[in-house]
Amino acid sequence: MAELTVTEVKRIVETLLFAADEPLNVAALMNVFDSEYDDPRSFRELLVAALDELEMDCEARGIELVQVASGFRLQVDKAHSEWVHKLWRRNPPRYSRALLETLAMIAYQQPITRGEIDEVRGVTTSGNILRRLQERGWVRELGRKQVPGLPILYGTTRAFLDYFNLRSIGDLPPLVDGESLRVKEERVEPPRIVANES
Amino acid sequence: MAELTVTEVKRIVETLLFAADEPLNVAALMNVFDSEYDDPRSFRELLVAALDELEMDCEARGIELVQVASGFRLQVDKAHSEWVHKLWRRNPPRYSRALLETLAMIAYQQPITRGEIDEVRGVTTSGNILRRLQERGWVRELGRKQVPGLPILYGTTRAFLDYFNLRSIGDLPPLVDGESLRVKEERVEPPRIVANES
Amino acid sequence: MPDELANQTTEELALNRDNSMPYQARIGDKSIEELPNDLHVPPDAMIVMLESFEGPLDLLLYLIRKQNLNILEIRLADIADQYMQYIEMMSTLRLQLAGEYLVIAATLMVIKSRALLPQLESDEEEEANPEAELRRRLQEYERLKNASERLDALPRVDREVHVVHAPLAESYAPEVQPEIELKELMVAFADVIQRSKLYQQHRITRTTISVRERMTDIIGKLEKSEEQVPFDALFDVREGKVSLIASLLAILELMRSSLVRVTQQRPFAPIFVGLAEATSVG
Repeated sequence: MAELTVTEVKRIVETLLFAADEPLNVAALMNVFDSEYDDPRSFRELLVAALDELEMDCEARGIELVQVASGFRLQVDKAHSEWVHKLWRRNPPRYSRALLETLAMIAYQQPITRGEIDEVRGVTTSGNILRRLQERGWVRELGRKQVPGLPILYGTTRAFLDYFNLRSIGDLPPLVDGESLRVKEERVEPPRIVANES
Repeated sequence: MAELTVTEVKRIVETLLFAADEPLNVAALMNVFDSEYDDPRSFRELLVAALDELEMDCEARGIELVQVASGFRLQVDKAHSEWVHKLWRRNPPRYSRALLETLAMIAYQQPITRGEIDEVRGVTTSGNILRRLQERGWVRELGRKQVPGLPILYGTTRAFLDYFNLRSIGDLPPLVDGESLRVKEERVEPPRIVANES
Repeated sequence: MPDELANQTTEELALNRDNSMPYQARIGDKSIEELPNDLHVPPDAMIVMLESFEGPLDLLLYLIRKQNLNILEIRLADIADQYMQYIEMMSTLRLQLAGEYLVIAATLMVIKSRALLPQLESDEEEEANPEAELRRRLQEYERLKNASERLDALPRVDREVHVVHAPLAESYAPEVQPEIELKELMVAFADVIQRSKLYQQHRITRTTISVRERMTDIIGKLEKSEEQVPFDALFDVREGKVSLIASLLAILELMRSSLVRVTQQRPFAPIFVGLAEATSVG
């Protein structure tokens, strides 16, 4: 196979970090390249060299490569954050699609585990998103599901209902089929328990 | 006040584009800098020069500066998208044929009424589809056609163009033959639109 | 063609027509051209196939393409019978048949009867020509179909286009929190559900929500009280029968998942409900 150079790896890593909603650790990055190397150890060295170069490149720009608990992340540096604040004063920030989807899953399907959310969303939901939702006071841990691994069950809070002006979760607009949202209807049918084996 | 150089403006603009959750146009960017200049015209030139430089800088990286309907945005370039896919094995959203046909009809023939859509599709378009397109922010009501029944006229939005990576309706892929979806042009006079700003 | 089909059952008929459908039969890497007549096609599969048509024009277009002809070449009278066979199949399978299918059927019958009377062609200039009109509609629909396929093929956000993003460092992040609207939440949920093939329609219903909500409520109540809660305190008779059933089902479901424990000292004694040991919440 064609060997990737440090510069090529650096560029790819940069786009990965920009496109991911989440910090990426070395293992996650290695996974992306797994068809590109025979020897993991030497590729790992290449990757680390690429990250070093990327860090130096960033110094000339308004961004910085930092390492947080869950991996590497590119972020706007301090000097330039002031400018972003100016922008946000006029165009307020918005939540990512991933966060909205996670919140929607919890609201509609609670109590729900992270694994169940992932199964429907088709991607791994980051712990960061769940933490942000908890910090915002919209989501809380309800307990643990009695299945192997004892995963945490999540649900929404009173503050969530207050924010959206709802009296109860039952006031959420129901979704009648996969395609469309129907206006709230008053149909009363005996409730049916849905098996929620995972 | 201290004058900003093109390079400084370029760096700031880059971080603004990174942090913003939507495309930014020149006006929005000018707003961020409004305390920095006395002469809007010359600053605008500086800004455009900075955008040009940024575009060139990107060529050496895996990202590109593109202009879509509502402004500029930075996105992963085509060559590097493959890598992002490897990272992100998510199922992209898929849309039903009925929804795509309705959307195509509106995009190519706007302003258009539901009756006109149905006529070409040969079936009644469900209200769910039109509502879903509106909820998604791709379609909006433009007004009412001045014919009996005053049917609603639909058109596409900037968000639609942004999503499909287009700058304007003129960038839609050309039709296989003819300029219109309608084979026999029956419209004698241009449709009159009643203003109904949303 | 119509005569040779006349004696076949609708199922056999469908099999014969099935070869160029998107649902091809394959054994290994060999696609099956000829199907044995006695092979049973499950009605479900047939329904999926028939429902894949977007409408009568789509069905007609499919019939025309199957003959490797284009809209301008084909004699619509020739495919009228095939069209009618499909309509019959749909009603045999009790598919809901949109009125539009019947309108086109009637038009095709008119076209066919005119084709049987060639001497009337001199009139065609004056009266409306239903064949020309239908041909025009088919052309329009074909254009639309092409246009929507091209639209679908455009690179788009979340699929080919990845917008780059970099957050601010947490320490510089502003106190201002993003605002969202309930509508955005609904759209996000609709998207997620649509994307997921794992979920069946019936799993997403209003009633499902109410039982799940009840489960959350009950856990909340149990958390608030230090001790176990009397079983009947978890019910509010003013809520009506349906809600009471929902509460009961919620408790049963919580028991099943071992999230709550229900205890009774002796027969007919009060029943108490408490959180299970492992569910202590931090």
